[in-house]
Amino acid sequence: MNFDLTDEQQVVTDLAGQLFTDLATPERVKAVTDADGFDADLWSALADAGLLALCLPEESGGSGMGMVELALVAQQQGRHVAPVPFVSHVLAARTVAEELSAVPAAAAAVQGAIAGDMILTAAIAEVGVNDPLNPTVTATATPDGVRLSGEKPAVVALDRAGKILVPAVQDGSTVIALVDPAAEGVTVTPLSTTNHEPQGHLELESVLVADDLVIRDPEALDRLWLRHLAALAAVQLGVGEGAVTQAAQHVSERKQFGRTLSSFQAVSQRAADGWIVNEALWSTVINAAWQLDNDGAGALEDVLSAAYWACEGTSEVVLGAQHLHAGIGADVDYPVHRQFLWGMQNSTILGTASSHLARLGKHLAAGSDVGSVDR
Amino acid sequence: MNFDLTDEQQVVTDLAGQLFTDLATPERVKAVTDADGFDADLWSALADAGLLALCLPEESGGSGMGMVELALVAQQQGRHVAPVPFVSHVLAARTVAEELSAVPAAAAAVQGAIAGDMILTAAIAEVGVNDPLNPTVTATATPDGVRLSGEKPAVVALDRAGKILVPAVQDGSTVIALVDPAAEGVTVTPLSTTNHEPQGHLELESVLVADDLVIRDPEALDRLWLRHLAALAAVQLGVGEGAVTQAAQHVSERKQFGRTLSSFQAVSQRAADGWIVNEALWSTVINAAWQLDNDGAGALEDVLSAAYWACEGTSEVVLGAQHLHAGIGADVDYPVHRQFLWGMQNSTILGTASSHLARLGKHLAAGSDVGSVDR
Amino acid sequence: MDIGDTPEEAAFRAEARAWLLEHATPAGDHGENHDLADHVEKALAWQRVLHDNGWAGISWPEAFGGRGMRPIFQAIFNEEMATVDETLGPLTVALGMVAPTLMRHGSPEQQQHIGAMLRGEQLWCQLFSEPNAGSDLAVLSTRAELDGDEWVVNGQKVWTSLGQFAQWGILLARTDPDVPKHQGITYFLVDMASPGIEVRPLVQMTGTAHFNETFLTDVRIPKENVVGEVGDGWSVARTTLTSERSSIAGGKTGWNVDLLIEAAHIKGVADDPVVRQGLARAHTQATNLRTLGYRIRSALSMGTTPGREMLIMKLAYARHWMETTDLAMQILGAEGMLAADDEGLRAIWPFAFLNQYAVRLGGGTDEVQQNIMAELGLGLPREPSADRGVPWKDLPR
Amino acid sequence: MDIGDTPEEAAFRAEARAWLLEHATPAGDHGENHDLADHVEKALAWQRVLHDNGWAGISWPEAFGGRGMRPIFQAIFNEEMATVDETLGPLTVALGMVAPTLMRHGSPEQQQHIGAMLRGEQLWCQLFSEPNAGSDLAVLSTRAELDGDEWVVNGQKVWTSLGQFAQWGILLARTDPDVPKHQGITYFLVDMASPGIEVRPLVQMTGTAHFNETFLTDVRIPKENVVGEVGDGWSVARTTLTSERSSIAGGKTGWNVDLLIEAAHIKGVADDPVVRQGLARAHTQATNLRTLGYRIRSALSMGTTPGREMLIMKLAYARHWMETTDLAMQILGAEGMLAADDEGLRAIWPFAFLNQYAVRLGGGTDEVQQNIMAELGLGLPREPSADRGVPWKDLPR
Repeated sequence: MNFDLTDEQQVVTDLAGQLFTDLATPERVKAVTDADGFDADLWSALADAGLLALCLPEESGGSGMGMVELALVAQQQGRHVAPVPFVSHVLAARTVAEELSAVPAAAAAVQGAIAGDMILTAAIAEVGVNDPLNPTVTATATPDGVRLSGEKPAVVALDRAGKILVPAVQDGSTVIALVDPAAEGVTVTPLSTTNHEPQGHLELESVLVADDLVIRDPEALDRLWLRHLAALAAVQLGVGEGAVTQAAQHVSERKQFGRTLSSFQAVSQRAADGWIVNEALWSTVINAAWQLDNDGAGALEDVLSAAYWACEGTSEVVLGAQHLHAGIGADVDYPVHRQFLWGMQNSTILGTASSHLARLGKHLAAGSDVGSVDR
Repeated sequence: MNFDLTDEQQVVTDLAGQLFTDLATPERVKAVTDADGFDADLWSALADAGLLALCLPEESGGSGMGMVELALVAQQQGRHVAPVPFVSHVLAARTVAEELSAVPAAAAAVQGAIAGDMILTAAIAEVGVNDPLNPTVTATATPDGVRLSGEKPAVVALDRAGKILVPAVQDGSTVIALVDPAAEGVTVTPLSTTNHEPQGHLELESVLVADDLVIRDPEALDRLWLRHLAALAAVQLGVGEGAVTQAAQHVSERKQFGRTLSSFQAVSQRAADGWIVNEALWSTVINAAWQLDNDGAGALEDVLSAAYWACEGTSEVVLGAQHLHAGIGADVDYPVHRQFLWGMQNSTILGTASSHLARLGKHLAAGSDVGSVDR
Repeated sequence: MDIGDTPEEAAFRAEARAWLLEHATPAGDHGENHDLADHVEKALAWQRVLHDNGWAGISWPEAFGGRGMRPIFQAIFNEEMATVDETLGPLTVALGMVAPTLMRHGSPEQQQHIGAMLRGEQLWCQLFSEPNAGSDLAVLSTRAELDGDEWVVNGQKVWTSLGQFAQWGILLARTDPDVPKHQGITYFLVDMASPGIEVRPLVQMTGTAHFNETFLTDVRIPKENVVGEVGDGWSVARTTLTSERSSIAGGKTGWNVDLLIEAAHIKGVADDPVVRQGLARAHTQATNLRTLGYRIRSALSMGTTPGREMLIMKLAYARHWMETTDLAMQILGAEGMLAADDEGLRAIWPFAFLNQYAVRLGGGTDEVQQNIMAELGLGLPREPSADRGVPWKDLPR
Repeated sequence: MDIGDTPEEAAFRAEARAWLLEHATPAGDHGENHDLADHVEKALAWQRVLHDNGWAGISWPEAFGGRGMRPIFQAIFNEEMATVDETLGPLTVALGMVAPTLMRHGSPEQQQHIGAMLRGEQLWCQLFSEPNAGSDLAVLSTRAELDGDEWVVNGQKVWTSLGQFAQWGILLARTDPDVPKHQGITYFLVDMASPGIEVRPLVQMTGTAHFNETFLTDVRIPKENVVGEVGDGWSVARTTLTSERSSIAGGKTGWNVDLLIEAAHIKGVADDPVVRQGLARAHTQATNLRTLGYRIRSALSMGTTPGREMLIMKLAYARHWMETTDLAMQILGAEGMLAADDEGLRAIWPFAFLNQYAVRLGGGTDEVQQNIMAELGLGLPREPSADRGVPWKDLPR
C-alpha cells in the first residue's frame, strides 16, 4: 500500500504546476478569455514539455504514463483555470493511438497531436438526456465506407479541431468514428458557453468516414467515457482548490467589525468545509484514475463516485468561495469568478450529479453492468 | 387578510399552554413515560377544560371550532411532549360525530370521548409502503353486517381505545368502520416504540361491524388523513419549539473557553437555524389547518407542504438541539431528549418526508388529484 | 384569522387586476432584462403610466401625492403586478428607500423630489457601501468637509446599482472622524451630474453591469442637501435600509416552480421521480414563502410593521432560490450552462444559476441575518464587539 | 503509487483472513450489543484468543510483548477482523489509548499493565471529561492534593465509557490552580476499586448505559501512579488523545451501505429511483472514506503518522453516518422507529438513528474539528483566545 506519488509522478506534477503558474497568470487568462478562449502560447509550451504526449503509448511516441499522471496535470490546469482543451485533446489522441495506429491517417493525427499542431477532440456529450453511452448519431455501412448522421452538443474545441472522435450506433452496436471536420456534410456551430470555453454544436449529414477509421471495439466508448469522467473530476479538483486558496487569502486580509473576516467562526468554518471537500475529493479522484489504469471498466463505481463529488462537492466549494468573497467575487476583473464558472460548467458537461447517482444507483441496486441515466 | 389569532383562538391557546405547563412538567412526563405512557390526570384536565370537544360539531356537544384551534392545542402539547393521545382521539371523535351521529352507539362513543371516559383512535398507518389512502384491510358484506380482515400497524393508544376507526376497502371503494376492540376476531399486540408512546398492532380476522357503523362517504378517508397530517405537523411544530427553547437556554448558560457557548457564531447560528425553521413552519402549519377548515380536500398541496417540513425541518431542528446539548442531550434524566425522540418518531409515522414529496411531486407533475407514495 | 382578502381588499384586487390586464405590457423576462438602459427606461415609463392612472403611491400620504391607503393595498397591487410580469425593480431605491426616508427626515425642499419619483421622472442610486465597508457599513471612510456653504466630498463607493443611469444619489459620508463609527456620519442627497463624480461599471460574470464603482473627487454638495442633522446620518440610513426590507413584501411566489414544472415537461423528465421529488420540495419551500407573505401582508393590513418575518423571508427566499436553480440545471442538463440567449428555456436559468449566490449577499449576508435572528428570536447575546466606543480614527485598519 | 498490498502485506492479509475465518465467532450485531456486560466479556475473551494465537499487539514493540511489525499490518488485521464482525470496541481505551501512552511516558512499573492489556485481562476507562469541561477540557476542576506519599482526589467526571466494568482508569486532575489552565494538570492511573469512587450509569435514550458519571471523594492514589511529571499531564494526555484518533484507522467502510441495499430489496423499494439515488450517494461517501483510508494506511505503511486525514475521516464519517441512518428510516418507514428488538432489519437502524448525533460529538465536536482544519489546512488564524496566560483559579466560571 503506497498512496504517495512516485518520483516520476512528482516530476510531472511539478512541471505542470510550474508551467501553468508561469504562463496561465490571472492577467493572461483574462486576456485569452476576452479574445478567442485558446491560449496558443501555453499550448505550445505544453507540447514542448511533452505533456500532450503524457498518457499516449510509447509506440506512438508517447510517454506511456496513465490516467493518474493525466489527472495530476489536469488538477494543475484546474487550479489556474487555464484556457486550453487539454483533457479532450489528450484523451482523444490516446484513443486514436491505441485503436487506430495502424492506419497512416490516424497515426499522422497522433503525431500532430503530440506536437500540438493538430487539436483532437471527442464528441462525448449527447443530446436529450445526455447519456454518452447511448449515442444518437447513426452510422450506416455503404460501399465507400460508413456514413454518419445526427448531432452532438457541446463539443470542446470544435472550432479548431483537426479531427473529432464521434460515437455512433451501427446495426445496434456502438462504434467510434474519426471524423474530419472538413468533410462534406459536417456543420460546426460555435456555442457561447458560460465559462467562455470554446465549444461547438456538431451536425453530421451523411458524412463519409473510411472503414479503417472506425473503432469497433465494443468497450472503447465505455473506456473513453470513464476516462473523461475521471479527468474532468481532476480538473474540478483543481478548480475547487484554486477557489479555496483564493477565499482563504481574501478572508485573511479583509477586515470587518475591526477583525479579519477569518476570525469569525461562520467564515473560517465555511472555508474549512471547502478544504475538507477538496481533500476528500483528491483521494477519490486519484483512486479512480489508478483503478482505471489497473482495472479498466471494473473501476466503474469508483469513477462514478469521483464524478459525483466533482459535480456536487466542487459546486459547493466554488459557491462557498464566491460567498466568502461577497460582492467582489462577481467582478470579472477579479479572478475568483473563473473558478466559479468552471466549477459550475464542469458540473453539467458530462451529466449532472443527479445523473451520475442515477446510473450508480441502478448499478448498485440491480447489479447490472453500467446502469443508465434513465430511471 | 388577517393572520392574527382571533380572541377565541388566543383563549384556547392560552388555556392549553397553561394546562400543559402546569401538568406536563418534565418530572411528571418522565414519571408517566416510565410507567404506562398515559397521563390520566392530564387527560381528565383536558376533558374538564373542554379541549377534547374542541373541534367537534356543536350538535354533538362540541365547541364547533376547527383545525386551526386543534393545531394550536397540538402545538402546545408538542412543546411539552405531553403523553396523551390527543390528536388521534379528537380527530376520531370528530369523524364519528360528523358521519355517524345518527347511530346511538356512535353518539354514545362521542359523548364518552368528550368526557374523556372513552378513548377513540384511528388506524391510519398502513403496512407495506404505508400509503394510508390505499387500505389493505378488506371489508366484505354479509347478511349480519360487514366483516373486516387484515392488519394495521402502529395504532396510537390501541391498548386503551374504546373504539377504533379502521379504513378498509369494500368492492373497490374505501370505507371506514367503527370497530369495537372487544369484538370477536380482534387481536391487539402492544408495540414498543422509540418515544415510548403506547401504540399497538391491530389484527382483524373476520371481525363483524354493523352496517350503520360503516362510513361510506368516499371522501371521508382523505379528510381524516389530511387532518391527521396537519395536526401531527402542529405537534411537530411544538416539539421543535421546545427543543430550540431548551437549546437556547443551555448554550446561554454553559461556558467553554471562558465564554458562554452562545457567543460562538457556530453555536448561535445553529440555534438561529432552528428558530427560523420553526417560524416558517408555524405559518405553513396554521395555513394548512386554515385551508382545511375553509376548503377541505383543495388544501392537499398546503397540507403536504406542512407535513413535509414537519418531518424534514423538525428532524433537523431536534437534531440541532441535541447537538448543541452535546453529551447531556442523551441523558434520559435530562428532558431535551424527549423532543428528539418525538421529533424523530413523528417524522415517520404517517409517511416519511420522502413519501410526502413523492405524493406531492406526482400531483404537481401529473396534475392528478392526490398522487400516491408509489413512484 | 382570515387568510383571504376582506371584501374591501378583494374589491381593490379585482379592480387592480382588471386594470393591469388591460394596461400591462409584460417584459416576458421576469425582470432580468440584459439591456439595462432599456430596462431602466421601461420601468420609468411604466411608473408614469401608473401615475397617470392613479396607481402610483397607493399607500403614500396624500400630502405627498399618494392615495393615503393602508400598506396592504400597495402589497395587493404589487402582488397583482407581479402576475403580469411588469417590474419597477430599477426604481426600488427611489420608491422603496429614498421616498420613505424623505417623508420622515427630509426638509420641505427635499420632499419636492417625492413628486418627481412618483411621476417616474427620477432614477436614484445608493452610495453607501465602500470597498472596506461591507457588512460593517459603519466603518465607511468617504470624507465630507464643510467649506463655506458646501460640503466637499472625497472617497470611493462600490455596488452602486444602476449608478450609470441615475440622476440622484443618496450618500453616506464621514463628517467627524473623532467620534465612534456610528456617530459622525452624515446623509446627503447628491446630484449625480455634479463635477467630480465618476461612475465606472463593474462587469459581472453574468455579463451585465448592474453595479458600478463610484469615485468622488472634491464633489461639492450644498448644505441644504443634508438629510436630518449633520452627524446623525446613521439613524437616517436605518430608515432607508428598513424601508428596503419592507419593499420586498408582496412579490409573488411559486412562479419559478411553475416554470420548472413546465421545463420538466418540455425536457421529458416530468416522470422522473427524482426530478419530481425536487419539484415537490421546491413547491413546499414556495408554500413556506407564501405563508410567510401572509403574515407580512397581515401585519401590513393591521397597520403594524412586520419585523422578524421580513428577515426569515429573506433567508428562506435565498435558500429556495439556490435550490431551484440547482434543480433547473438538473432538468436542463448541459444545455443549462450555455450562455443565456433569451430563447425558450434558456431565457432565465443560466443567469439565475450564476447569480444565485447574489441573493445571499444583497441586503445583508446570510450570516449577518442569522446573527440578528439569534439575538432577536432567541435572546442570545451578541458577539463581543471589539470596537464599541472607539473613535473611528483609532479603529484598526 | 500502488493502492494494492505489497506482496508482504498481501501474504499477511491472507494469513490473517484464513485464521479469522476459522476462529472468529461473529456477534452479528456490528458491535452494538445491548447487554453491555456481555459485550465487555466477549471482547476480553476475544483478546485472549488473539493473544494466545499471536495476533495481539501486532505493531507493538517486542519489548512490550508485541510482534514489532509496522502499523500497516495492524491496520490490515483490523480491516480483516471487521469483515468477520468481531469487535474489540470496549478495549479501545486500554489498547488504543493507555498502552501507547504508557509505552512513551510510563515508568517500568506502570508499563507492567501493558502485558495485562495484551492478554485481555484488564478493562480500562477514561476519567477526563467533566460537567463543565467538555470541548474545553483543560478547564477541568477535579483537584488532587499531595498528602504524604499519596494524592487525594476530589471531583466529578462524566462520559466515563464502561466505567461500571473497568478495573483501571486514566485520570486527569488539577494539582496546581495557580498557573494557566493547561499547566498544573497531572495524569494518574487509578484503581477503580479504590475507596471513594462511585460510578453511576447514565441511561441514554437508546436504552443503554454506555456512559457513567464518576464521583471521586477523597480517593487516595499512590505517588507512583503519576504518569510523566507532576503538572505535565496535559502533554501526556495529548499522547493519549492522538493515539485514540490513530486507533480508528483500518475499519471497514461500506458495510452499512451494503446493509441498506439489502434492506431496500427486502422492503421492495430497490427499484424506487429516489431510494436508489440515496443509496448511490451513500456509496460515494463510502468511497470517499475508503480512499481516505488508503491514505491513512499508506502513511502507516510508510511509517509516518497520518494527521489531517484522520481529522477529515472523522468529519466525513459523521456526515456519512447521519445520512445513511436517515436513508434507513426512509427505507424502513414507520417500522424503523419501533424499538430495536434484534430481529432482522430492526437490529441496527433504530439504535443508529437515535445515536447518529453522537458520532458528531465523540472525540471532539464537528465545530472543534472544523476550527482545527481552518487553522491546519488553510492557515487561518485561531479565534482570539480570552483566557491565554490567565491562572486557572482566576478564569470566569
